[in-house]
Amino acid sequence: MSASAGVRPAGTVRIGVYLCECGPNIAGRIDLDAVRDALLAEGGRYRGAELVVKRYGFLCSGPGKQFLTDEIRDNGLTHLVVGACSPRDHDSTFMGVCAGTDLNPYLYRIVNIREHCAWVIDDPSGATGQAVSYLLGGISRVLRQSPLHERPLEVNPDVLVIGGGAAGMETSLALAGNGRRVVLVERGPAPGGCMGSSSAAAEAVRRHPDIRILRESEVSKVIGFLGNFEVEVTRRDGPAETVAAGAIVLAIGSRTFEPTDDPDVSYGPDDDVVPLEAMERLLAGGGEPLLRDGSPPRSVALVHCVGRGELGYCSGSCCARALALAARLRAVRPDMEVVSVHRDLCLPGRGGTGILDRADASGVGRIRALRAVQSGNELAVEAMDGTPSKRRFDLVIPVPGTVPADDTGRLAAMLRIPLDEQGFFREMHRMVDPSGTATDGVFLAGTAHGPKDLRTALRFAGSCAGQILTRLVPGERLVPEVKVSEILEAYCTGCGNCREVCVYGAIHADPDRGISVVNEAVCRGCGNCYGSCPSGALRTRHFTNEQLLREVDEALRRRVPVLPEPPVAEVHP
Amino acid sequence: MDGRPAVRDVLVIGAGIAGMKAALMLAGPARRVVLVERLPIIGGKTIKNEESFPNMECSTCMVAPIQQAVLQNPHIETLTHSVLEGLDGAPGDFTARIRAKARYVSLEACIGCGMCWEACPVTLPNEWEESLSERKAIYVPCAGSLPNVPVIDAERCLRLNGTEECSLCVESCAFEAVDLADGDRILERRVGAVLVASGAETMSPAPFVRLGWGTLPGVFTSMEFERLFASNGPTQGAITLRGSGTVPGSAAIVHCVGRAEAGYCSGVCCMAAFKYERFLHHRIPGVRIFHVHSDLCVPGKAYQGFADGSAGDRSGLLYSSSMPDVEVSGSGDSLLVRYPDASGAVAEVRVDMVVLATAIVPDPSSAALAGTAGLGLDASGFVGTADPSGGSMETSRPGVFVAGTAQGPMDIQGAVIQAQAAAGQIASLLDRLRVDRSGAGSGKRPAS
Amino acid sequence: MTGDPGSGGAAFLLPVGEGPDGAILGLLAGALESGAVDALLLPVPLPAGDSFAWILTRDPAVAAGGRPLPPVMPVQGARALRDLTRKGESDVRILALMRPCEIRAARELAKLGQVRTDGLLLASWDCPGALCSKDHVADPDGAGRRFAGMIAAGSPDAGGGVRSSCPGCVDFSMTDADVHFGLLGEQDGALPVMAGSPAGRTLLGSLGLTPAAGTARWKLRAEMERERRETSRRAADEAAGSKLRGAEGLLSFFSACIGCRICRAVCPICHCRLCHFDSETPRPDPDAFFDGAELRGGASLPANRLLFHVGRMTHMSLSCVSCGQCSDACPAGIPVADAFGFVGRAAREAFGYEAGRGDGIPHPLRTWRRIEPDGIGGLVRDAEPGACAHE
Amino acid sequence: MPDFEPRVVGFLCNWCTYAAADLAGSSKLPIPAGFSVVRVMCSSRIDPNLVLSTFFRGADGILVAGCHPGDCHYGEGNYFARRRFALLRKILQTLDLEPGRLELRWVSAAEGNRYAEVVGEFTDRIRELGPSPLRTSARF
Repeated sequence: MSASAGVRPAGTVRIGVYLCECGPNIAGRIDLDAVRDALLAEGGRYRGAELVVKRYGFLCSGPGKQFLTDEIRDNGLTHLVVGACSPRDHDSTFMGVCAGTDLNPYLYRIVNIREHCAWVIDDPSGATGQAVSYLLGGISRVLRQSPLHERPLEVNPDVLVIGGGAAGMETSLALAGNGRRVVLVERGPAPGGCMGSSSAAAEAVRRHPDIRILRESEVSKVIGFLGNFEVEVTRRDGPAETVAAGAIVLAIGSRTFEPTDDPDVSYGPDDDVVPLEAMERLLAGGGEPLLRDGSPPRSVALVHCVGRGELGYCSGSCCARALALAARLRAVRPDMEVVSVHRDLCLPGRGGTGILDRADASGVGRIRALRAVQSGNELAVEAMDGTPSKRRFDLVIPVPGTVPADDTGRLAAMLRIPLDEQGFFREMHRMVDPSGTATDGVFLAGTAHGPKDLRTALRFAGSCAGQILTRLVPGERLVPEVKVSEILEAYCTGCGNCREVCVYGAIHADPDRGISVVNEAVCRGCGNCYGSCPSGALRTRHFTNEQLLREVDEALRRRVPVLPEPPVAEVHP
Repeated sequence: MDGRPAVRDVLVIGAGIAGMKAALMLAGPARRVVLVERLPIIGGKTIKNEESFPNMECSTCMVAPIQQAVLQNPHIETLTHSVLEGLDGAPGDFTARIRAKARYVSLEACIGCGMCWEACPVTLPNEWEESLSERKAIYVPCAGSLPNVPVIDAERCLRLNGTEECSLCVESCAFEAVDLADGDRILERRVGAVLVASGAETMSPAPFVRLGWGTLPGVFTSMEFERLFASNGPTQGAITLRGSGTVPGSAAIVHCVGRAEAGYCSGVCCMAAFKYERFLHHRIPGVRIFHVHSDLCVPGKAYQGFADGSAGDRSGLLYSSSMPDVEVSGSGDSLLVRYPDASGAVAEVRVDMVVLATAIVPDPSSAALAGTAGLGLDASGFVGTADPSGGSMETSRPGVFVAGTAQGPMDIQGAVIQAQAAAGQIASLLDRLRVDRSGAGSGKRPAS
Repeated sequence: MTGDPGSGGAAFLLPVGEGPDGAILGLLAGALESGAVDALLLPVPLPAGDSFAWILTRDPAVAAGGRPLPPVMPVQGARALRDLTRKGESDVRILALMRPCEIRAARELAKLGQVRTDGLLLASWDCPGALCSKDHVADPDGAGRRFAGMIAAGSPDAGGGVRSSCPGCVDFSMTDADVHFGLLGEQDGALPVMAGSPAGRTLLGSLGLTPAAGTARWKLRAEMERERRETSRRAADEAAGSKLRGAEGLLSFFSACIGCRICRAVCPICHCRLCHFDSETPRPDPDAFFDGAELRGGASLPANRLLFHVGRMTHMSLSCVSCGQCSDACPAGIPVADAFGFVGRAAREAFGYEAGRGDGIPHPLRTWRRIEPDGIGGLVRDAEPGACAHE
Repeated sequence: MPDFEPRVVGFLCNWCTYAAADLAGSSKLPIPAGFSVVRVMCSSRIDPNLVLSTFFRGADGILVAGCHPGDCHYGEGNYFARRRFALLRKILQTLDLEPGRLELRWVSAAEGNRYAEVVGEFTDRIRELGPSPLRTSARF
């Protein structure tokens, strides 16, 4: 389908131009009769195109829409121009009217003579003249428009989840729980992640008939788009297999910062230092904190914010974990002194303060410090007012932040998803589309998106499942945008400017033909590629230069003279 | 399977970012969504912010396309200026009773030309603008409101409150859109599930006399400050002091206002505070800014960088060892902020303007709503989820879900994530739930 | 394009003997025979004697008939390389000998996916400039003598009928080519050959040349020559600037233009299959002509004469290497390259970009920065910072 | 010339500046009669030839306006638009083709007032510059 319609042979073109009075809002400031006369006087410009010009009270009203429907039918209109308000208000309204007739909605054009003329141009003849030129622009543009047709796509409702941690399992269960078939790709021997492979969730995942687990496997290749992905999964000790899925969920999690990478932290194998996670596991397994010589520690210090300086962000959940652990340590050994060394305590949400209260109640000591330098079991602390002090603790527990999983970069490149400054996958929009990515159909669950507590991680998982359940509905087809870009092979040399600038990865190279090709199912029609193309091979349908320049030409023409008399403010109901 | 399928339609309460996102996800040829909004306009709190952290992104640009999508979606019935009055039934088959309050202006006929409010003789403080500007008795809260259709404040309208036979708005309207005989309508909708996304409030600092809000014109709440910066707000974005209208040369932002009283850290106020710092720098070159704070809470991958980026001059960070002891005194544009420093000694800073970063607290309407819908509130008065540790957004009442700040303090991102999760859980429930003859939900529940 | 003799960091001595042409041919033949490369791409005189063709050959005999230092540039070498590699590289190792501007153009085309330089060894030489093809065709021998003088002097000023873009070319010497022949460094019957890349180093190392003690003389002469050309470049830009003054200036600069668009056809950077300006897109409708006529009192036909030239600047000026092909080809004798060189330099300066460097820096329009450097930022009047996210 | 009404074309991005234009409209803020809006989906859609053609077809001034950097509805479009604009502006500058007739501005959907200001200021500046030479002579 070519983006630019040639001008049709004379006689077959009948353009209907309908002027909405919008009460006094348009009719009161623009002399619509003068406009009609001016348009009819100009009608000859359009090579035999017949012009039907009428005014009406409120075209967006029920009767107005019926009036348009009848006009399209009765006059056998080939094109429709509506002079009314902003397309942001009523473009869809009038496209809907067209859809109810034989007229292709893309052979219609709304011209905004209210917000851009009537309401803003003081002098009535000026407003009327500008309305004429906008409308002429609309008429000659609509003649350059071509009919576009929606092409719904069959979709595959099955889902591939990468990563069998808490978020991956939650996503899988939420989807499988609703009858979707899920393939769960896990690098390790079994799903579970921080929840453990014997957790209830892991058990449920293993048991679920609709969840297929690929253990010790990696995604090695991905092609396709929302609704139709083909993913190659390679087993560490086996062959690769290809999985078809409509969506992909990245739930590869994260890892913890290596404490000794923090310049303020140094310890060796001879020191009694146990990082947070190890101690959590120890206690969870019913173990007791013991020093290397087997004796019980008399004093324990938890050092918060390890690595925060290097990472440049606060992981948000470590303070709560540290204080919870501190309280548990006190419970295990009430005679043991437990001190949390921190600057800012980050305990957002209702739960946070409770954790702090419990820690305080259980007798956990707290030292607020501008800075704490750990060498072995000795802490050099700088109090908030700057006074320095040193102290030795039998046991020191560094509380490190969260960093991206090692596989992040590889998968990002494979899926054409940018990374953010912190090295995590970048979401499509930080606020209104946090679990979506630049590659539509690939979603982010859990800490693959960034550091967060377990509950938030699970809710990201829910968000992914929710979008998949509501966007990929079995039996329902996806309708991609039709005002998208296309590439004319005759003009394209495959220089790749368009591929470089496309945010959505909608354009790929066709080496055989030496050109670039648009995947219309992925393109959103922004036109960035058009702006980048030197050879004119790219056109964004409905926004080609031919079309835009017709608006320009009419805007620049010497204004047709309009009646100077003040306009009449009559309203035709 | 026995029983009949669940009613597929969904009721969403609250047309803020969470409610709108969920409604758009759920609405489709196979499912209608009834979107009930208390205010006469949709958009929620987000549209009150000119820019939102951490990207300093224009909130209107972010939300307007979503508002348009909601209003133009044929499968969403948007009921503005409406409240829920009753919710009977069980998962898969609820009957919701909704009071659509009289708007006195026809949503169909009105095109928002504004002639009526130009004509209206009654002038009142505009609550939506935190009373920093005025409105009429017939009004839209701010330029660019959606739907762009005014509402009549029945208590203050001279005609409706019986003061006099005024009908200027009626006469000024070319569309015969104003109908003073309009009355409340009670609507009944059958839905399979309900999503509560009724939002939250920022705590009023009025009780904290020590902070001087309400008595010292130079002291602003966070919401007042947001509107002050807004280009469609009362001052077109000029940051000026109440009354005097002068531009402040220095400002102190007091963190954690109401944290102790609320009993939790809202987790977003610090970020807001650093946003205000950027606002001030952008609008007032050379302005001096101080943060009076204790624990700085900037969780998440992007936030620390934003905070550091804002506080170009760290000397502006004043650590207070006890926020409840912070005091603001002074007169006119010269304010004195006193706070206990690290050693506990009283320190002070003199500024022209004070902004109070107030805690996020439950919306007053939540309690009423919870009563109506029979939902449990948590200790802080937010709508709780049945399983406080898991990912499920279902409330204590089966079939009723919650998302966004109705559930607790959070930023836009958190609200959107919860909305998407809840929408998925609702779709999942209604796809598979079957309802027995008695109408009570039964049968297999989706895994959660 | 200057710098130490190459990141490959090696210089050898090539005995000149009969003259640089023969010496270079000898080296190329050696590379071919030793199997260090599989094929050569070099200029070979055509029988008529008035021009040269790019010949790709594995046959030492054919190579021996080549003319490594041709006085003219009938076809920009980058176009030869584009033909050769556009459809994909082969595993044949090719050594191509070209002028610096030809190699720089090739590198720009590589960034635009038109040339694949991997598998290619590119050799350049200190270029004293190219003669105008017309003069050369008229009197090949005279032209040849003039060019020999230029080679000897290492400077365009030594000969007449040089392309107008050459005297102002400061990139006449290119030490980041795989191999570079430092003609300017000729001393005691030998000239320095420099490797600008590991591959170049391997090649030269395999040919049993004597390592050069140093390249001081070459550097010195190159520097002096560069200063001379810098001066002519400033003069040329001033001249162009004084002519290109506004719409009227543009019109009179191109007044002789017959709209044949040969300038685009021979431009190494204009890689489009069909030029945008030959497409229907920019052609106004009949009505628009009359509207234009109404507006201006007349309409100039064929349309878009100036739009073509300015539009082409927006397409290629960032990559323009000032090779002068456009001027050389223009049948109306318009010094097209003077205008494009002038505009291109200004544009590249603003973007802090150098066309044709092998440094992997992407084409400026294929990337962006949140906060742009002043060169770009200064051209953009942003909204006041207060309303400007990120900035 | 006193009664010269400049013909200015504004290419506005759909999501931010066109929305701001609507807001200016519903706020009834004055816009010069000679200012014509052409709507595109994103400022990155504007290619140099569209702008040049618009000049050669007789525009006295061209305003390209879109979302603030970082606000692009499509993520990065306006960053690319900014570079393309810079190149075009530089070429006009170097050729002394009155670069002041071409402007790039960021106007968000909320900035109805600012839209009216920007358009007003720009049109005034063009009014002072007078008619574009490209539309006063038949020879161009």
